Amino acid sequence: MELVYSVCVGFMSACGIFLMLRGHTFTLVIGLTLLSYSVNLFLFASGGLTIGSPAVLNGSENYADPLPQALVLTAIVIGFAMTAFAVILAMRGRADLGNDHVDGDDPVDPLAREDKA
Amino acid sequence: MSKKSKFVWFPTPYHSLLLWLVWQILHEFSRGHMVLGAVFAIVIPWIVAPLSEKEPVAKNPLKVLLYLLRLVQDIIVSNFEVAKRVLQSNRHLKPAFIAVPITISEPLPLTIFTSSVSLTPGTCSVELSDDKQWLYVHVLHLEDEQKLIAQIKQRYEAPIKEIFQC
Amino acid sequence: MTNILEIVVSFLLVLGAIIMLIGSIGLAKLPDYFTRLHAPTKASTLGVGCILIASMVYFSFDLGRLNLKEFLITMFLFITAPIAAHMLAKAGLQYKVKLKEDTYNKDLSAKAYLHKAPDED
Amino acid sequence: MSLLDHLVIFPILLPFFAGVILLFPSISSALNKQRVFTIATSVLMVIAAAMLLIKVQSTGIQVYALGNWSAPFGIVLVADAFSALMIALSAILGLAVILYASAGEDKNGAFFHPLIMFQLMGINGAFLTGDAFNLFVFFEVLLIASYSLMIHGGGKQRVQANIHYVFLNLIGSSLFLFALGTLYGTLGTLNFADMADKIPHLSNNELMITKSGALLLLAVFGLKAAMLPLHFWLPKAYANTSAPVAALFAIMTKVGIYSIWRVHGVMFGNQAGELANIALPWLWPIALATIAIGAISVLASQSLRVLCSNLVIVSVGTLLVTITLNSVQASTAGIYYLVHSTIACAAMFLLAGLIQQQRGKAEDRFVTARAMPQSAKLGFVFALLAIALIGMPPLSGFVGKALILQSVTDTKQMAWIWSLILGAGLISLIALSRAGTSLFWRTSGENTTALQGSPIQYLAIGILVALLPLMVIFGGSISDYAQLAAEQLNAGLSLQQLNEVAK
Amino acid sequence: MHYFWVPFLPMLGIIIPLLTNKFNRSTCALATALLPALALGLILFDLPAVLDGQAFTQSIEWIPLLGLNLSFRLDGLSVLFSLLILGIGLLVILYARYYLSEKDHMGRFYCYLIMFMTAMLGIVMSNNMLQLWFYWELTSISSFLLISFWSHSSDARKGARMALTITGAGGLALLAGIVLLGEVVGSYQLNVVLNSAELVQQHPYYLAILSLFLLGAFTKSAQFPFHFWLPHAMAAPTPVSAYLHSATMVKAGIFLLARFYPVLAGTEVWFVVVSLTGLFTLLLGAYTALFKHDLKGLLAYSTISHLGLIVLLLGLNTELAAIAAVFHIINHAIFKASLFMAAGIIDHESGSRDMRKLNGLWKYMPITATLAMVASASMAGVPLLNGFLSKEMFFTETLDQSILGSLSWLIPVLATIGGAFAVAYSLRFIHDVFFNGEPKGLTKTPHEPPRYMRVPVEILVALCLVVGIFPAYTVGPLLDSASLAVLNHPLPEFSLAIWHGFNIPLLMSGLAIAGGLAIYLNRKPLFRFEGLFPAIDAKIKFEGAIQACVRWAQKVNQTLESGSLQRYAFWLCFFALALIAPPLLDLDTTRGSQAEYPLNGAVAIAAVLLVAGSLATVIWSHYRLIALLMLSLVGLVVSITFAYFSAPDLALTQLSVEIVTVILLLLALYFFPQHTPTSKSRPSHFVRDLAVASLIGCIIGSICFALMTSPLDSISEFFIANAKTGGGGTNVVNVILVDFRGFDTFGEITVLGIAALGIYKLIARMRLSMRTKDHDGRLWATDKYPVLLSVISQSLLPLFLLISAYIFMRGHNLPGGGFIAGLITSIALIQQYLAHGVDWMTKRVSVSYHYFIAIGLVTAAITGLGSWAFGQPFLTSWFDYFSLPWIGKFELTSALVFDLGVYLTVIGATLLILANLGKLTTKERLTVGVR
Amino acid sequence: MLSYATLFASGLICIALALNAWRLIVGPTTPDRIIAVDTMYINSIALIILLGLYQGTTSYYESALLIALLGFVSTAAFCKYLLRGDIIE
Ligand code: NA
Ligand code: NA
Repeated sequence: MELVYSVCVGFMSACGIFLMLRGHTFTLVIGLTLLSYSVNLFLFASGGLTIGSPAVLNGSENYADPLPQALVLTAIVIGFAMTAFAVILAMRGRADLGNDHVDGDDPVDPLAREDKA
Repeated sequence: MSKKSKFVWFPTPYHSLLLWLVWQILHEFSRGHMVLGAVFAIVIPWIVAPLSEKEPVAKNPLKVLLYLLRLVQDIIVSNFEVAKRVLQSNRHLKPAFIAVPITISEPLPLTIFTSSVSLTPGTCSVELSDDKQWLYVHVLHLEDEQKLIAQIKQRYEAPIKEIFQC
Repeated sequence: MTNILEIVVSFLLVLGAIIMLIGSIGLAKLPDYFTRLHAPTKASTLGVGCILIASMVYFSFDLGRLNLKEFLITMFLFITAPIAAHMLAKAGLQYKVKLKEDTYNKDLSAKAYLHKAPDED
Repeated sequence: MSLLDHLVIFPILLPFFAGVILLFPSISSALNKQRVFTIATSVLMVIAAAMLLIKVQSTGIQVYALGNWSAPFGIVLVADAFSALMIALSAILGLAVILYASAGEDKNGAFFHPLIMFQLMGINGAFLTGDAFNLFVFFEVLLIASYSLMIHGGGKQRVQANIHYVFLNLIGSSLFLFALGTLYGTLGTLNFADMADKIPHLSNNELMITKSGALLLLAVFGLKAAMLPLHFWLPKAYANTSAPVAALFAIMTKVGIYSIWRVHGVMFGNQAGELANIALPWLWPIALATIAIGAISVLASQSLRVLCSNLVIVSVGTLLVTITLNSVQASTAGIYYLVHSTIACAAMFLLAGLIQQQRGKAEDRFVTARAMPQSAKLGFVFALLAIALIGMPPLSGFVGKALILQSVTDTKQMAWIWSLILGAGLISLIALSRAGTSLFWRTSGENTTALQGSPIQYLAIGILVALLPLMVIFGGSISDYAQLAAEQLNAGLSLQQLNEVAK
Repeated sequence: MHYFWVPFLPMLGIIIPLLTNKFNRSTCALATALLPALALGLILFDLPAVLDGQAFTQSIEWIPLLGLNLSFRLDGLSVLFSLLILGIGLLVILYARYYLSEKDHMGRFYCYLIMFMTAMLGIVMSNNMLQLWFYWELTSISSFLLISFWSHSSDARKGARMALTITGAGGLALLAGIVLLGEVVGSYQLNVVLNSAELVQQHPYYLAILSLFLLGAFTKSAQFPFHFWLPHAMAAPTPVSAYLHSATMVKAGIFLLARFYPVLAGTEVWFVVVSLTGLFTLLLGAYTALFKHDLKGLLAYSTISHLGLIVLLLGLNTELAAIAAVFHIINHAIFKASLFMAAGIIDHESGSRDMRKLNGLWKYMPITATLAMVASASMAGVPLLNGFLSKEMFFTETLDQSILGSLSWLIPVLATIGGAFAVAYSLRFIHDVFFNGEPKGLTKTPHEPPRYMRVPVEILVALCLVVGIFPAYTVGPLLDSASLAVLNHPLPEFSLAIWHGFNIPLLMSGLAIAGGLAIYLNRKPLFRFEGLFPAIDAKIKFEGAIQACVRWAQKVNQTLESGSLQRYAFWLCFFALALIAPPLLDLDTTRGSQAEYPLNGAVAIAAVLLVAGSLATVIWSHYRLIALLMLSLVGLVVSITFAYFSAPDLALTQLSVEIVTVILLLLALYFFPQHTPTSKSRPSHFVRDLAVASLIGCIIGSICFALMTSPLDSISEFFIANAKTGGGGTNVVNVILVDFRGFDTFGEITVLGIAALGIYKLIARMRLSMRTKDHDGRLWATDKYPVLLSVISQSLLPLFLLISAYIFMRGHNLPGGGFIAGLITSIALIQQYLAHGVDWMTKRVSVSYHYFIAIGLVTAAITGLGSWAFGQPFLTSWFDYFSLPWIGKFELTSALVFDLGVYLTVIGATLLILANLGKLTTKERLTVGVR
Repeated sequence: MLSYATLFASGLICIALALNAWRLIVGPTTPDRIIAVDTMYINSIALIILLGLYQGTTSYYESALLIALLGFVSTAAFCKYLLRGDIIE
């Protein structure tokens, strides 16, 4: 199970990072979201995996490590705030720069053409 | 907004009751939750009051219950029919569009009506005409158009009109 | 937990799962968009309803008190599924998805798309 | 507990409450009220910072256990001489920036004042926190505030630069979390002191993984600090934002430096057993290359703000050198230099704002333009700042530079460091003298339509500029304080000591 | 002692000219002169003691850590220089009063001048090397200001920059040298350093120290090959030249050599480097001076030449040579200052400095001409004038050395040749300006200057004569004490007589004068010969070199900072990879000792879905809507994963965050191209990115695996043990969030709030074009708000709110909490926006969402602050159990209020973002209905 | 028996999920894909409930409830996007 889990985490990080290395803001945002999913899974797993015993006290002996969970919760919220900002920034870039390339100079922008037509 | 001008304790008593029931469903039964549920049942309608359009109210709860039972029965029965169709070859399928003339125009009854049509497998409400006189329905397997239209009107439209008296 | 109860719950579970599977099979194999729309939005609703009821029954006995929580989900699904289907159907019209060749009254889809009465131009 | 016992958390709570109060209706709609309120808060912050500084100096390290949970279970704030100094620095910078912006820069967009407050809260939190994950949280606070502040005023270039800045930092934040996960996964704790205690006792496999995590943190902090090759975002970002924001940003790279110092200089420093000084082999070449490339970029700069941004990079390289030297003497030099360079760069950014404002279309580019109406005043301040930034007497730059030179004792390192630091000084001299002569003397006619700087803006710059000679005049006590900070820093803090102090 | 105040007096005086500038010019000059005069008085007060051979030092600690002390010394050398600096400085102040025109800002000029004077005094009086350097750099700065005083002239700016660059570079070298020397000696105090010759000269750093010091000295004193800046510094007003290039600035380098003579000199390296540099500079300067048509140019090269002479003397390593050097320092300062002033008078009263235009001025300004002629004669080394005396000593010393071995005879020969050129250019100065026919093309008729403008020149020329005739009675004691300071031990016997009988030095003098005459008479062929070589303008060369450096730097900079985010991001990832990969290569195995869970089908399916979803997101990233769908699938699977691995809170949070994110992305996507253009990316970049991403993925996966499979001894036990007793809740995760680590949550909601504010800023005044058709060219559907959706959304709202209340209330003890509840409420409201539109909602919801944020944040913070009232730190939680008659026992906790703050902040932030984003686009668009 | 039934039912749901995934990938149109995701939401609810039954815990209930709530919102939003481009107008 752990092996499969880590393969998934690794794979998702790779996908996320690959997308973050692309040239258009929207793709970057998608990549960022994917990357933060994998980050969260990673952080979550740093305390080890536990099945069937959430850290809700009910008299049992064994609980999942609650600390990484709390950390991931914080990370999710912060990640959400950041993603939201990034999305709107991307829009702002699109509005101000006329295209959605990260460097603000994209010769091929189908929407721009569409608007003209 | 005239709604704001006058304070009403229970703007929507049925909603309040429903909310209180839901709260009880969600919690283990206790006196504390009865009180807490009541608080929410009162407060939430206040909060949503500005966001609610006035809707017609069902006059006869018994009829509502009967209607729901019939609906559940239809859902179950026709589900098996659909299952059969799905598992059969696609070639025997005779999908169709039909236009059902309707006389309900109030939003809530209309919604309940179209939802009923959609829920019963085999038919799916697709679109309303702008004048709200026609409901377009997609049928998975059409045997007899007129019969289906009549069935829809009789089994769903009529009781709903009765319930809401519109 | 009594045996009969176990049987009932198991039956409901398997039944629900089968209905859901059929729904998904329908989604996978039915010929055009509108036919595919039928299967999951309804079959699945009933299927998941069965499973939820099974769970409801099971936990009612397991916990030793009436447990209707799952009913809430069922209710919710039954309220929302037709609307979701309606929205999806609208989207299908908007996209002018390809209909099965022998669909009866094909041209009604064009009327529906324009929100017109069937006899209107 | 009296109110003074909570002093440690004041630098975080003061700006927080100020920021929040600024959002409430009666004040959020009146800019003048906002100005008065934030200026008053900044003054309070300066006072609080000064009190903290004095308290730390007189009674030693202060620890504040949030929620009354002792370390390592709860989050603690640790105010030692170094962090108190940084808090004071940020308070002063904040005051100057707010004064400057209150002259009108703040009305070019919404929420300027609350954002500045939140930015300060983030910076102060990052300086004070004794917990790794809490550091992440405060990093994010300061980052999100900086993202928002950077686009204050709008404009294409700003948005463009912001896109680069934001996305790079978003990758950085993800890496930060990977690193934290790794460190928690091996050390099982998040408190810096506790982590430092546990690092020497790791088993073999854990060692390597911890090393990976620690080095990943270097990349994260390095990005914030703008060290090579992660510095690319800086010139564009700093040069394109509004003057007060750029000035405030002068301390942001220092947050990265500060974290490297604490984590890689101390936590993974001499006492880390097998993992002792793991970052040093990396930091050496990076520090030197950062100075070199920064200096080359200084020479290449075509406008004052870009030049100043590149000077920031040079200062980052210089600070990294002092970290890698790994001695109390070097840390002392570094801490002194850090304060100096932050103030000088911030003041220069503010000045660049005024220059830009008075030169019309030429802005702050080194081209012939019409003369500025307040050329004499601006030129005077420019000269002072240039002297400070080059590292010439009589301003504080030379003390920092000399201290750093003195702290290099190993011959092999000395050749490199001395030539780079002195060479960078020479290049700064060439570049700044060219800049000054072009900006102030290569003129054609008078720009009569230009907006003159308001007294409050000059006051803001004046506060910062005045600190530079003061840092020389009172160089003795300041350097002694820096030495105290360096000693505390290099000694590290074990969990036991931390908890003793907390009592 | 009083001398301690000497460097401070002019320092105080820096602002006086600025303050008095508004009064009349004489007042300003007088006020300016006041403090230097006072300083001079103080020096004179202490003079007798110094002439007795005493040396004084006085120190105050300044920056002990640096070794920098406020420390001054008064010995022969510093007295000598102080007298020159203050004396000539006062004369220059007087002179400048008349020289400067009405247009010039006199206050500013005097301010710079006094600043410079202060700096020079500081240099010569410092007893601490770092302090010396402090003042040394100040001279560079103030000389920059003085040279560029006429800043409107490009020549002045460039000349000043060049001077600053060269001397600045030298200053940096000097700093290095000083710090090295300080390291070696262990002190920066001169009284210690000067007595450590043996230690220093045997230290391996000696060579480095020496070369750094010499770099400092040679750049300042314009020695070859750093001499080129000096002539261009002549762009300064003449009083500045008179001051800087006679007694002060350029003498600072000489002073440095003299000051450190005891500790650095005496070695062979010293001799070879210093003397040869001096000799070469002497010849080069003398030769070039002859061919300058500009009066000040001639004087500038003559200065270079004389500085070379002094340096040569200091390099000769004999005691008498050093004495001669000191003597020549005095003499050169006197005659050169007067010559510059004379040149300034000529320029001022005739409007030109070009010797081709200036002719026959004797007729127009006989007094000035006489003065200039006497000074020139002194420069040429004519007997009865002071220049003669030191030059005689110089010639004597050139004879008395043997270090060049069999080639040692070259030195006196070359010295004589240098002397001949000096005579020649002095002759030219006299003949070409005051005689040689009539002036040509002058803009005004030359005349004598104002009375007091000439006074300084008269005083200096008088000094030339007095010293030249009665050396022993005038400068004798001063020279003795200064030389004592230079040599740092008792002086040898020497005599300051005019007449030493017929000897070789006298012969050399004679030869020099005769040779000079001969050269001057044959100047025409010489000028033609010189004309064969292209004139090199050092300024253009230097500026060109700097420009070339700048261009190179720009090229490097552009290559590195290409402005491509993709490249920067790649570097970041690559750097991270380079950092984290090596340690893992040392790892034997990533598998730890912990037992693994067996894999089951459901997890396998989930894993497949996750991988397929991520892959599909990447592959279809060009089809953005589909990528988004895939992403929401991945999000769903991730939340189920959390649920499966015992993290119900995470699952709930992830679910609700995901849906908000998707809505946000959908909102944004409307304004974006629906497909990413593919043309731009280069295949090599693609492969490069793929490689880095995969490698990082592998490493992350490996670390993840390693962490999961190894046992962890963590602090979590504490949380589980104390959640109920200490935090009052059974959901440990929630207790950590609102209690143990409530500060994180506090920061986290702040982040959320700030993000919302920032987004609000971004949205303000955003101009986006609306698409009239969807991507495939279809017009939009007509009904904005499908009626069925509206009805259902409205009916569901109370239910949503109730569920969020449910989630909120249970949070402390069961999975749930303020954040999730807040998101559910937000989603319910967003659903209303979606179904009814912005206008409908704005009409009904009158509150601004940012107040929600403010109230939320305040609620959380006040809850934290509440604990102060109970003497507890921030965020200390409180909980207790109560019981009411009918209801029974229940728990109240401060954490719930804190969580309420979280709840409100989340609603505020989410809706501030989404509702405002929705507002962007309320214009009507083309739809199917209106085709 | 119950656990076998649960396992069996989960197996069926997993197959159903795989079929949904197939539809998601082949499309052919975007609305088809949206249906696929919507169906996946519902199938996941079933899966989660089954998981709870198997482990005998009610702690998964809220997740299922939330998926039901949010799946609808998500589907509606995607459809609105296809219909109008602007989902909040
Ligand atoms: Na909208
Ligand atoms: Na809109």
